[in-house]
Amino acid sequence: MKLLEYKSQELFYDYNIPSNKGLVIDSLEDLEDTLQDDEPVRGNDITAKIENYPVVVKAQVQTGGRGKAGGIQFAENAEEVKEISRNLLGSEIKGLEIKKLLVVDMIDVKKEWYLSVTLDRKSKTPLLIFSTEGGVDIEETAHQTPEKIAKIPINPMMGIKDYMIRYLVNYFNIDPKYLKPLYEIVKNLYTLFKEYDCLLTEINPLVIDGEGNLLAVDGKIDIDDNSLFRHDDILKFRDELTEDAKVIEAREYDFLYIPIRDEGNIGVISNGSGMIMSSIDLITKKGMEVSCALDLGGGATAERVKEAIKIVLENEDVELLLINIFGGITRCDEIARGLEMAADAVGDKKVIIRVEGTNKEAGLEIIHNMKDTVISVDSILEGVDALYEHFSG
Amino acid sequence: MKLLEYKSQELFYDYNIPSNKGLVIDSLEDLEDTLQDDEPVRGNDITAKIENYPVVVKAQVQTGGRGKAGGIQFAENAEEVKEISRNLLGSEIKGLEIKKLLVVDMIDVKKEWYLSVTLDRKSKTPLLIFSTEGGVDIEETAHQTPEKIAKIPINPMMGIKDYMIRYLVNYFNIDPKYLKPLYEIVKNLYTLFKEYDCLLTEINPLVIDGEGNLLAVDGKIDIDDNSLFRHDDILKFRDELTEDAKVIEAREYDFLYIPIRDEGNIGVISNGSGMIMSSIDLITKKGMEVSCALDLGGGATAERVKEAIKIVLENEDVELLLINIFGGITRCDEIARGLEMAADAVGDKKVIIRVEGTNKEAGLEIIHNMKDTVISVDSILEGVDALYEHFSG
Amino acid sequence: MSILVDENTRLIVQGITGREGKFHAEQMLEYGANVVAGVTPGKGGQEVLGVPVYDTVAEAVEKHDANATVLFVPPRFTKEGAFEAMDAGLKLVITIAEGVPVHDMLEVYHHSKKYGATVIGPNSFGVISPGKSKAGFMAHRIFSPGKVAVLSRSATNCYETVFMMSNRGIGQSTAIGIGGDMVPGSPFVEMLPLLEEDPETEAIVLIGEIGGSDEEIAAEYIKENVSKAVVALIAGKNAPKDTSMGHAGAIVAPDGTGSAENKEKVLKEAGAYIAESTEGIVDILEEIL
Amino acid sequence: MSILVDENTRLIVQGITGREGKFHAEQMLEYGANVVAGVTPGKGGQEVLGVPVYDTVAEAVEKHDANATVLFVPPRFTKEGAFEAMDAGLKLVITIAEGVPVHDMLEVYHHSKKYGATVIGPNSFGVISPGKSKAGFMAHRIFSPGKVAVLSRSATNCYETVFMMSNRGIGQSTAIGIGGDMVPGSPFVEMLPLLEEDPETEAIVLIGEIGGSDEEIAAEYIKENVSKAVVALIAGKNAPKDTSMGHAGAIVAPDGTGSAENKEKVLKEAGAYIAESTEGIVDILEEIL
Repeated sequence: MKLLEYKSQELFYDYNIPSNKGLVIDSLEDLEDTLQDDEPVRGNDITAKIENYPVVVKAQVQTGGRGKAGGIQFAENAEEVKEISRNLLGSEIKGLEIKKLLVVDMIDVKKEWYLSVTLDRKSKTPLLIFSTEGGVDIEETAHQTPEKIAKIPINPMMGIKDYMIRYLVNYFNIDPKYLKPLYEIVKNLYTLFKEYDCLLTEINPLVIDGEGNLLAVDGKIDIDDNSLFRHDDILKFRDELTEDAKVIEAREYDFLYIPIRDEGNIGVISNGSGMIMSSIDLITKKGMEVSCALDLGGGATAERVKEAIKIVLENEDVELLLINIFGGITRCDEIARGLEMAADAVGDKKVIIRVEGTNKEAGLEIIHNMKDTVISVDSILEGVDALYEHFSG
Repeated sequence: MKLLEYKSQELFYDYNIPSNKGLVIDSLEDLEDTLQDDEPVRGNDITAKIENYPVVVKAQVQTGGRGKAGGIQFAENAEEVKEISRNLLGSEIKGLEIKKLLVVDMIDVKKEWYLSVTLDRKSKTPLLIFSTEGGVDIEETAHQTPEKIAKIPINPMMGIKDYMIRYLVNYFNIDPKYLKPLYEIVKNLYTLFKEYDCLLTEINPLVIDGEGNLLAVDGKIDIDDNSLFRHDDILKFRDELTEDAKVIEAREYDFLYIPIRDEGNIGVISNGSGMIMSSIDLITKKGMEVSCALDLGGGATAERVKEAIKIVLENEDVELLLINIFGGITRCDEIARGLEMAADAVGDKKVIIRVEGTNKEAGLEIIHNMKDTVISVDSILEGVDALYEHFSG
Repeated sequence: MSILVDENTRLIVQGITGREGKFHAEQMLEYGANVVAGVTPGKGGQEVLGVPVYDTVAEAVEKHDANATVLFVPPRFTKEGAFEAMDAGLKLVITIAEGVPVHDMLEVYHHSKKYGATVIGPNSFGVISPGKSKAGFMAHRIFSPGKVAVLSRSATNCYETVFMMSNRGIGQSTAIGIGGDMVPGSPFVEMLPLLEEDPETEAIVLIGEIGGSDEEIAAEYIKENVSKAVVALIAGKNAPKDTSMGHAGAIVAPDGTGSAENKEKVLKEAGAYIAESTEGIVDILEEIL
Repeated sequence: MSILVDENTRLIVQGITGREGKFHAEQMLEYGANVVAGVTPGKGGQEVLGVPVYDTVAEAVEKHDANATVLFVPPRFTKEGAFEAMDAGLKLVITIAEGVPVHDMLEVYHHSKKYGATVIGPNSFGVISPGKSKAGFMAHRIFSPGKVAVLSRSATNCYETVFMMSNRGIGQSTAIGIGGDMVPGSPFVEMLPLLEEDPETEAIVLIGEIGGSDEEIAAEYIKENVSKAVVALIAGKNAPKDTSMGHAGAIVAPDGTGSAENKEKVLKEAGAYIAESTEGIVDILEEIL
C-alpha cells in the first residue's frame, strides 16, 4: 500500500526525520476554519499552521509528474491558498481525484539529495540507496550516470552502522558536518522501514535548506499489504487512497481486480494469479487487448462467482468475457452456476468459458444448457481462438 | 560481577518478573526508623515495607550455604527482626562480612522450580535451563538425575519463543495454566540477560505460592565485568560486594589480585594470566602452596611494580615471593627498579626473580646488586626449584 | 529416492487440527504420504485421522523421528512456525500460506540459510514426487510419475502444464511450488543443483513470472552448471508496470526490473527453451525427450 | 604460503592513528608485513608511517585490495570494527583488545560464521608466520621460521614456549593467539583443519587453559581428523574454582566444567602429547620431531 505524501511525512515526523511542516486540507470548509482560527486541521498529532507566506499547495495523489500537471502551486497569501484549493480539490490528475491537499512552508533549497531504503529482491536484503543528485527521477539518474548513485545492502541482523554513512560522505565529497545528521536520518528511515514492514521508504528530495538543515521535502512509503494486519493505523487510511472503485468493490468480496489497459475490451476471470497472467499474455499475443482481470482465488462459491462476473461486466469497456478455470479447490459446477446466476449482467455479451478439474462434467452440463452466447471451450488456446472470432477491436 | 540477592531481585522487579517484596537493611539505625515509620529504607525505586509477620531475614553475602550457616532466619515480629539484625549485621559467613540484610515476606511455598539463562561457552549461545526440582543445588540434580533438567540453547537472533515453553510444560507435565506466566518470566529473564550483558541470570527457587502465583524467591545475576562501562547503575554497586580488600586495592592500580589458597605461603607476581597459571601449576606440583597471585598486565612501570610487590607482601601469609616476567611491552629494568623501590616491604623475605625479554641485561644488573635474599634465576623451572629450597611448608 | 520429498519422508503437518490442515492431511495420507505426526499448540494428546497431535514440533520430531514439515498455519504465524520447525532440527520446511509479510520471510530466509535448512514457499502448493509422496495442497490426481521436474512460482500454471504433460504421457519426477511471493524460501537457483544431481530427473520445467530477479539468477546458474534440458515459461509479459498481478511477487518495478523480456532473454542465452504458453512447454518437451 | 597470514597478506590496521595502533603498525612494517592502509574514522586523508589512512574500511579495501585487518581499537569498539571489516568483504579479522564484552563477541562470532569470515581473538596477540608477516602485537624477535604451529589462549605461555623453541632450534610455521576470552572468534577446532592441510606445518602445539570446552571440542576433532603430532599444555590446574584467573575465559565453573583434568584426559585420549610445563612442550617436540 503506497501512502500519500502527507502520510509519509507524518511517519517521518514520528521517526524523528526532519520534514517540512505542513497542514492537510480535505475540504474548503475546513480550510476556511483553519485560516480563520490559525489552527491546524490535521487529523493527527503534528501541529502545524501557516506562519509564513509564500507556501506550497500540493495535491495528494499517487502519481508521478504532479508538478507538470499543475498539482503543485505556490500561494502568496491566504486568498491564494483558498483560490488554489478551490481549483484543485475534487479535480483530477491523470484520472485520480484530488481529495486532499498538503500546504507546506516554502523551503529555501540549497541542495537536493536522494535517499531511500528499499527491499532488494535480488539479495533478499534491505538496500540503502543514496545520491547527491536528488529531486529528479532516480531511475533516470541510475540509467544515465550510475556512478552518481550509491547502493549499500543492509544486513538485516546488523542494521545501519555509522561507517556506511562515513563511506557515503567520502564517496560524494559531502561536507563532514552532515555526517551525523545524515546518519541519524538514515538510521531512523531504516527503523521506519523495518517497523512498518515497508517495501520502500524514500525521501526525494532530501533538501539542505538555507540554514544548513537537512529536510525531507517529499516522501514515498510503500507498505507490504500482507503486513497490514499489524498496522491498524495504516489500514484505516486505505480507503482515502485514490483507487479504482472496482478494486475496492472486488476487495470486499476478497477478489483481486486488476485494471489492465484503457483500450482493452476483454475481461478475464480466472482462479489464480498465474492463469490470469498466462491468459492475458495469450490474448495480447493474438493482437487483442484486455481491459481488466479478476482473480477469484481458490474455492469460490456460485454466489461469489456471480458477483465477480457482475463486477467485470459492469465495466462498460468489457465486450467479451473469458472465464478460465483450472479447478482444484475451485469446483467447476459452482463456476457454472455462478454464471447462470449472473445472466442479467451478462445480457447479450459473449462469454468464452473453459473449465477443467474438479466437477468438470457437472459444470459442463450446466454450461451446455445456456444460451449460445456462452461458448464452452476445452483449453485456454481454444478459448483465445474463440475470443479472436468474436473480437471487434 | 555477581550481584547480591537483593540487587538481583530489584532487577527482576524492573523486568516484570514477579519476586517477593522485600526491604533492605544496612544499619540498625535505619532499621529502627523503618520499623517506626512503617516506611521502607531501600535505596531504590521499589517500595516495600513489612506488612505481615512472620518474615524472613536473609544475610546478603555472596556464598552458597547461607541457610546452614545461620544467614537465613525467621522473625515473628519487629522485636525479632531487630534481634536477628543485631546478630547478623557486621558478623561473617565463610569469612564474608554481612553488610546488608534483606527482609522479605514469608512465602507459602507449594512448589519450587529452577530457571536460569546462562552463557553456554560450548555452543556459544545463551542456554535456558529449567527444572521442576528447584530450591536445591542444581549441579547436584544435574549430576544425579540429568533427565530432571531441560537445557534449551537459544539462538541469539531468535530469542525466546513460546514453543520452547510449551515443550517444557509438556516435558515436565506442568499444569498448562502456568504456560503463559512461565513464558512471560522466561522471556523477561532473557531480556534482562541480554540487556545487562549477563553471564548468568538464575531464579532458584522459582516458587508456586499458595495462590498459584509464580514468584522469584531467590536470584543470582552475574554480569560480564567487561561490559560494566555500559552499566553505570551496576558499577556503583561493586564496592558493596564483600570482596577481599586486596582485590579492591589492586584494582585501583589496574592489577588483578587473586587469592589462591588459605594455607599457601607463596606469593606470585607475573605479567600475564597464562604465566600466573603456569607458575601456580608448577609450584603446586612440587608440593608447595600459593597464597595469592598478582597479574601486572603489560608495561608496568617501576613505580607500579613497587606497589604490586607491597600489595602481595603485605599479605602476612606470604613468606616467599616469586616474580616471573617474560617481557615484551613490560621492561625487565622497570621490574628490577620496582623491586629495589619496594625494599622496605620486602624486608628479609626471600624473593625469587626471573626476568626474560626486553631490557633483560639492564634488569639483571640491578638485581645482581641487591642483597642476597633476592635470588635471580633464568627460567621458571629454576625459579620453582629455588622456591623449593627455601620452602618451609 | 526423489529430491526433497519421497517415500522416506517422515512428514509433520503443523496446523493439522485446522480445517485446511486436516483436509489436506487426509489428502496427503490418501496419496500415501507418510504423515507421522501433527502439531497444534494446545491440542497435544489428540489424534486426527489416526495421526497423533503434539503441542510442539520438538516433541513430534523426538517421538517420530520426523524429517520434514508442511505448515498449514495462517500467514501471520508462518514465521513462528518455520522457526519452531528449524529449531527442532528439521531441514525441510514447506510453507503454504498466502499473505506472509515479506519482512517475516526475510527473517525466515536468512535463518534457514544459516541453519542449512530448505524452506519451500510460502504462497506455494508444496512439493510432490508423483507416485511417492506429497507435502502440500496440490491437486495430485493430475500428476503422474516420470522424469521431468517442474519448478513453478504459480500453482495454476503448474497445474495446467502438468495436466497436459500427464495427458500426453510425460510424467514428473518432482514438482516444487517455488511460491508467488517476493522472497521465496528457496528460489529456483537453489533447486537446480538438486535436480541436476537427481538421477530420476531428465529435464527441468521452469515456470517463472514477472517480478524480481530469480529467473535471471537461475539463468546464470543454468548456463554454467546445468547439463539437463530446461524449458522455461515466463508469465506476465503483458501485465502493466508497477501493478501487482495477484502474487505479491509478480510485479514489474517502475524501472523495469523484473520484466518478462529480460528473463526470457537471459534464459534463452543460458540455453533454455522458451515456451510461449503452458501448452507450448509440453510441445517442447515432446520434441526434446 | 602459510595459513592466515603470510607475504601475500595485504593488511589494514584499524585504529592506526592511536598510540598502540601506530606503535604496532611500525613493528609490523619493520617485520616486513605488507600494511597497505590504516583506518581511523575522521582521520581519512592523513598518512601514518607512510601508510595512507581512510575513514572507512570499505575505502581502504577498494583502494588497496586489502585482504585482512588487525584491529587496534578499544574493546568497546571492537564489535563495530569487526562488523565494518566483514561488511567491507574482509575474510580475516584479527582482534587484539582485552575486555571486549562477551555479548558483543557472541554477535561477532555468529556473524562471522554466516559471512564465512575468520575472526581471531580478541584478547589475543594476533597471528605471526615467522619470517613472512605478522598481524598483532607479539614480540616477534623470539619467533623463528620453522615447521611447528602454535595455537595459544595465553600470550605469555606462548612466548615462553616459542622462546625456548627458538633457542633450541625449533622454528614455527605460524603462531595464532586464540585469545583468553570466553568466546574466541576462532576456537582451536577451527584452526586445526587449516594446520592439518598446511604443508609447512609438521606438528601442532596447543596451549590451552582452564575454562570452557574448546580444548575438549578440539580433542574430538584431533581424534578423527588430525594426523600430525599434537603437543598440548593446559594451564591453570591449580587455580581455585569459580575464580577468574585474569583471562575472562580462564575460569572453572562451580560444577567443574572447564577443569584442566578433563581437558588433559580427552586430549590424551585423542592421541595428543600432554606437557606439564612450557619447557615440557619443547622437550616433547625435540623428542618427536
